[in-house]
Amino acid sequence: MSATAVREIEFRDALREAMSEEMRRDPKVFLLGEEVAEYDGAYKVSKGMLAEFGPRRIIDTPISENGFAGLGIGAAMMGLRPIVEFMSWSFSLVAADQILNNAPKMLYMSGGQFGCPIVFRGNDGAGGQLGSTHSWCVESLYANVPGLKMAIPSNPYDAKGLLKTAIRDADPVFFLESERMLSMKGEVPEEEYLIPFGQAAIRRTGEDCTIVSFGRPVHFAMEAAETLAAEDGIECEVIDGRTIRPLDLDTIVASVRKTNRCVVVDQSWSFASVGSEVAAQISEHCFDDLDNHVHRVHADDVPAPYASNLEQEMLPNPRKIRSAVLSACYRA
Amino acid sequence: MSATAVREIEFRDALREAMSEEMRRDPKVFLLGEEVAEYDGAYKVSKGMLAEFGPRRIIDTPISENGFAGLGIGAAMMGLRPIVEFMSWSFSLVAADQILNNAPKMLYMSGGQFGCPIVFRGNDGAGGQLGSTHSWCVESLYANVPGLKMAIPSNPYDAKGLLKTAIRDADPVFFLESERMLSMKGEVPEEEYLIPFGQAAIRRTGEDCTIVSFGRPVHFAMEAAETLAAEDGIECEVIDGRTIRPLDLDTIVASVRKTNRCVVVDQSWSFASVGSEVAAQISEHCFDDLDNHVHRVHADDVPAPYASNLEQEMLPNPRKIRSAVLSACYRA
Amino acid sequence: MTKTIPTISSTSIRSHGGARASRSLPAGVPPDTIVKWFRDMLLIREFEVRTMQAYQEKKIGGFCHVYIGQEAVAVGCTAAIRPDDPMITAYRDHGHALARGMSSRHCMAEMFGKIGGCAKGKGGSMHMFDRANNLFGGHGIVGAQTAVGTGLAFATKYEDEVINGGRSDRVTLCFLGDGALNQGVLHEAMNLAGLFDLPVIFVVENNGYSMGTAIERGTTMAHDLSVKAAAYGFDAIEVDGMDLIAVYEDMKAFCDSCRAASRPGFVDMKTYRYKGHSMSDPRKYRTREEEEHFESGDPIGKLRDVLLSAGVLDEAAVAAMQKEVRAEVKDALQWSEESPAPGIDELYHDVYVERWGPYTGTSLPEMLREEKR
Amino acid sequence: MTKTIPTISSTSIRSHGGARASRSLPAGVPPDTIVKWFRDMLLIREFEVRTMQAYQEKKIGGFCHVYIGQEAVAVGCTAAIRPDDPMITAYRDHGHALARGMSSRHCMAEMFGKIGGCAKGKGGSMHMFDRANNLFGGHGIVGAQTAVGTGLAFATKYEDEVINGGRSDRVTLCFLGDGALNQGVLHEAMNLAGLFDLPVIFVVENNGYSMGTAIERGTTMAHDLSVKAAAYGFDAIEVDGMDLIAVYEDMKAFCDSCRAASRPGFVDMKTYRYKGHSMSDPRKYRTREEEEHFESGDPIGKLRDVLLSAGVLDEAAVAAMQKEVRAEVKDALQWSEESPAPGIDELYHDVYVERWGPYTGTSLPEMLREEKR
Ligand SMILES: Cc1ncc(C[n+]2csc(CCOP(=O)(O)OP(=O)(O)O)c2C)c(N)n1
Ligand SMILES: Cc1ncc(C[n+]2csc(CCOP(=O)(O)OP(=O)(O)O)c2C)c(N)n1
Ligand SMILES: [Mg+2]
Ligand SMILES: [Mg+2]
Repeated sequence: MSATAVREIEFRDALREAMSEEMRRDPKVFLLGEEVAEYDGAYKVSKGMLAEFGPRRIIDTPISENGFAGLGIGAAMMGLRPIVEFMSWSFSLVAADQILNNAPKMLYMSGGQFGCPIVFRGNDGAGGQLGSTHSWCVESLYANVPGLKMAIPSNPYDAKGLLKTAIRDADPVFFLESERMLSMKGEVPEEEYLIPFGQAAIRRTGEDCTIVSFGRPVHFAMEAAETLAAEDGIECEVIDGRTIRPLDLDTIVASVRKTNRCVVVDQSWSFASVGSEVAAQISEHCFDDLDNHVHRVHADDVPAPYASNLEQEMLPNPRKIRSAVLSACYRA
Repeated sequence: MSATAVREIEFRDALREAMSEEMRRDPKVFLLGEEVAEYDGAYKVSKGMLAEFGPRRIIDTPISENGFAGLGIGAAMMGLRPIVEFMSWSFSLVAADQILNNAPKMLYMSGGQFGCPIVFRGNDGAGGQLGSTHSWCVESLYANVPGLKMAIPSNPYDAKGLLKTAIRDADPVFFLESERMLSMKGEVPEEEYLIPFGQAAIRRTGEDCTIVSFGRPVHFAMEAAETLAAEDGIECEVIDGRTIRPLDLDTIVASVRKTNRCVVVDQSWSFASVGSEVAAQISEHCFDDLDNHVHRVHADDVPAPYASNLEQEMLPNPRKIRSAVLSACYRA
Repeated sequence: MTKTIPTISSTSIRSHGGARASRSLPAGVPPDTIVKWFRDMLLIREFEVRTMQAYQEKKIGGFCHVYIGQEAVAVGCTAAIRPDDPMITAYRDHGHALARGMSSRHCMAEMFGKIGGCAKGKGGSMHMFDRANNLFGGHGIVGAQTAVGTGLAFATKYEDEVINGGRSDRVTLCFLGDGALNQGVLHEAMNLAGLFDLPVIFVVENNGYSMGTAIERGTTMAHDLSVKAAAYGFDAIEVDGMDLIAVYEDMKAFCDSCRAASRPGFVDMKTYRYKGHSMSDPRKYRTREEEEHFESGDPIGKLRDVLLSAGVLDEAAVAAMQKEVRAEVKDALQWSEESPAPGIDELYHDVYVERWGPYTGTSLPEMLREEKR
Repeated sequence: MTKTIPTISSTSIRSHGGARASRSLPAGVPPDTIVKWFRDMLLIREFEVRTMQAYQEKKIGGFCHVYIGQEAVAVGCTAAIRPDDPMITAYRDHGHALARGMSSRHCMAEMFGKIGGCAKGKGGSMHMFDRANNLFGGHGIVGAQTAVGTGLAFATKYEDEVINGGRSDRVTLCFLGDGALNQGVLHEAMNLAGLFDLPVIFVVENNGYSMGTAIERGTTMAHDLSVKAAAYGFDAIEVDGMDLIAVYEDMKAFCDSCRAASRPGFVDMKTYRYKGHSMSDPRKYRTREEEEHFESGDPIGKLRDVLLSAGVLDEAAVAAMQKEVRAEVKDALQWSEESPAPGIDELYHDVYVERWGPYTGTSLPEMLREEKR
């Protein structure tokens, strides 16, 4: 970020700026999804875009995720640059075939003839008492699949920079936002910038324990790190992965080689998850460096409950992260 | 298995026997899927069942996986016991919403009112040059989701015993077969038996290295183990997980505590996979026991290619397993 | 007191909402029953008004979709079927739960996220389930319940015919919003229902909008939805969903015929939601005039007028009833307030029927345990 | 030589296959062109016969679905559109690839799993792609290509109108099998196409069966598929897919009108596959009589008779042509045999356009590099 005074905008504004700038730059870019146009977006991410770009480029769809995801894929094969908004990634399960079988494999199946430069984006993870069907963290489901890229910004600056990169990327990108962060404010410069994929950000440096996270839980990790520093005298290094595919293993490994301890925080269920992958890769690459096994903090292995107290208990939070770090440091 | 001479039957026969016995026992059990009735099953698994049970219980469906999976779920909520056949689990992506949002969460969402005793079954994994869209290993995609159980037999005996357990189970079971094993013969006693979920089988004992696998690759592991014993003087303990949810961690951990080395073989892609989960759990529970990091053998991280040489190279095989074991034993 | 009215061909009603200014009571229905329906509508209306308040007060969280304006649909449809006929719906489900017989306590407590809720507070507003009353939810994924509903009908037929050796005797009502018309799963479900001769009726609660999208912006042939059913070869009717008597009569006849024939059916149930899609909807996509047009044909007012003019109720009785439902909902609110939050041990409960690892099995909610006593 | 024939209302053809014993050549089409179509059909037939042999010899693996019997469909439809009109189809795609202009070498080599294949041997029989000829595959998941095809039409319209400021000028042909009628994605795609006025024609290659399931066992209203299109408000025609001239004429008129109006269309293309669904299908679900009925109305024989009686070709010319295609396919087989297997480095190639980690980027197959020269 530049050193001069920088304006603060909301996460949703950052997303909108990324899309609008890219649409101004490239007539091939368009936005498609439920309520994105006349309603200004279910979460006001696309507010005003219909007015600027018109109904040919900001397109309301019916509730047909599989259909319009596939439509976007066809358009991308023709060389257009669709941005497909899922109101929530929870609703992408009905489109799983198009987004997993077609988008990430088209280039391979066609022997290099047809790429699929498309961005799928929307809210991922718990929204706030949305219950079992509306609280999906799809990262652990979908990251298994080669051919796609996956970005999961944790702040407005990254949201804008990563989304612009996603839109210009020649490969399909799954872009995971969070309803709980849309109103979060952060510094975003006026000048154009892009953030390359595969470069984690070190949010806090520390010598005692590495915490690796992605997306919204990065903030929980930061909060836990502050408490740990203040109350427990433990200095954590907090790494924000930023993209899950590609995963910036180098940054993570370098940190763990320094701290010799690691906690992975992943908002999704634990089994066969991004968290288990990161833990397994660290265990492999830092076998001789680790003082303790990699600790993992996840959502509890249960469907998302509605009741607020249960939901809060289920999700990763600073308390759980702190106790995982304490345990990793043999201080539990 | 009983000590007396036991007949040998094919994997597909074992599946059919399990279904037929359970259908004779319980009129609530029925079979639903594409080509299961008049065509005798695309892979002849249900051969003759229409003749025995009639078209009201052996039901041909149109190519509507989401629809008939949902139909099965509704029937299960009413207390029936549907077996839903996916001709291939590759075709279950179009049904992802029903099988992931409804079946495993109905009990929770309804606060204990409606369970979902349903079995989804079909071919999983590479068939033999079936290409990118038809070669899914869904275990790593779907095992992330709580509320479902997942079984993946590696031989006819297990296929029958596990499928009978699955049909009687009160929870939704994802039952993963393999087209490549349907003609495999194995001993299956005439007498009724069931195999409980969550109990791994030790297929071979050894002191030097544990190999954990599931489903078809168990055979590759056994082959590699024989070569390793003969050529390299390394005795492997081969564990067949049998069910992925529940996972029999106790058996795995006990073995690794003995051998101090471990290779996990998982036919799916590596990222956020069953293999990464097992590796992470072993790394956690055997931190002080491991002489080396857990090694993993997976399908290569690319869409399944059609060409035979590429497909063979992509899949896990005895050669890759052997070299992983050698590396785990510092003999590479 | 009741007299036969000539059957109005439901498909002729185009301008629904206020179209039928007044009419007489349906034939063959005891006046008490009709009064009960009226009370049910009043109850739902009151319940929903208080739901909105409780949501503003943050006693209710998550997504919450109220049923105000559509009361005649759930009440009239419930009246047209038997208690043992399964029913399933989408997330705008409070009305169906109450009409089906769930107590307002359990319904409200569910939204309060309390253990006394129908789903122990684990489901929330979108997941009203009631096994005793054959209500199979409350479903949040648009359209998904249509396949499940087809399965309910499959199961009743299978039980009646295959297991019990009799003939199919139940009909399933599967509700969906007009927005669900565009989900692929509905297409698959309707085709399956048609092929297998399943007694399931797809009732489209056509309130003209899915969130901010007017039906004609999302659905082809919105002016004549009967073609959607014709594509699968089954009968369709259009019903004035703003008139309880019309709903009851048209649905009764249709349900009876689908039950008798063991065939699916399709209903374009014209209705209107007075409020926003959910709690945060400024409704800029429609005019105040349009809203007033429909409000002026309010189903509750309409039935009240009929009951009054038929002499079944007088103003005092209506007022008393209004007071009664107000008290009932107030009680439900208080009861919900007092019901404890689910214990943390509920997290790992009801995940699997069978106990294993951290999972502690399952148990019925208080609501059903009470009813079993 | 050519003369105008009265337009036969295609929707009147019910008993297709052999229904039109002979007819004259289409108006306004140069004889050479028709001879080219004839040759294309011969080539596809020969190609598929050799494909089956090669499969038996285990030179081809995986799933393989031949097009024998349906040749008139791909050839006639291709003839009815322009080279710049996109085309997309399901897995029974060899005929479309050859009709569109892919050389039999690249098509056969793909099935041999060789680097010379259209997709470098990575796709196989079900994934014939040809960018130069605007063929967007070859797709394996039943129905999935219908949404993608709708996107192709969206893109042509967007390019023509939004980017280039002109008017929509291309039409997309999206083929599907009758079994795909029952996939939800088709419903969503058709609704989207209707809503957005997209120039895409859904051509149902209705060969009466999806694997062993006769259409009426899987699809409601199978006797009149036009209702499937009526549900989305677009035009449907029924075409005799066993008669190349009928296919050409009916499709030409229909494509022209969809192109001009920028509207979707639906075609019930009646055809028949002579062979099994795939290589391992004993065809017990149908009778030999039925097969013979359709074989007797073979599209190749039919066109040959017309060409002979119109004097465009004589027996000797036909024989020469037959020899020619035999030689061409033989050459394709040999070329495929000799083309090398893809190198192991191809595994991590074409996964991502951008290079990163083990991924080595992407490159065009030989087929397109040749054509660029
Ligand atoms: C598959 C899916 N996509 C999107 C959503 C988000 N969503 C919830 S309700 C709704 C509108 C549905 O409208 P309609 O079916 O007409 O029902 P109504 O709200 O009018 O009762 C949408 C888009 C969802 N729940 N599921
Ligand atoms: C979603 C899905 N389900 C099942 C299959 C397996 N399958 C492949 S082809 C086929 C039959 C399709 O028949 P049809 O659409 O009529 O095409 P045809 O083979 O007659 O050309 C089936 C069931 C699949 N490929 N995709
Ligand atoms: Mg609506
Ligand atoms: Mg067919």
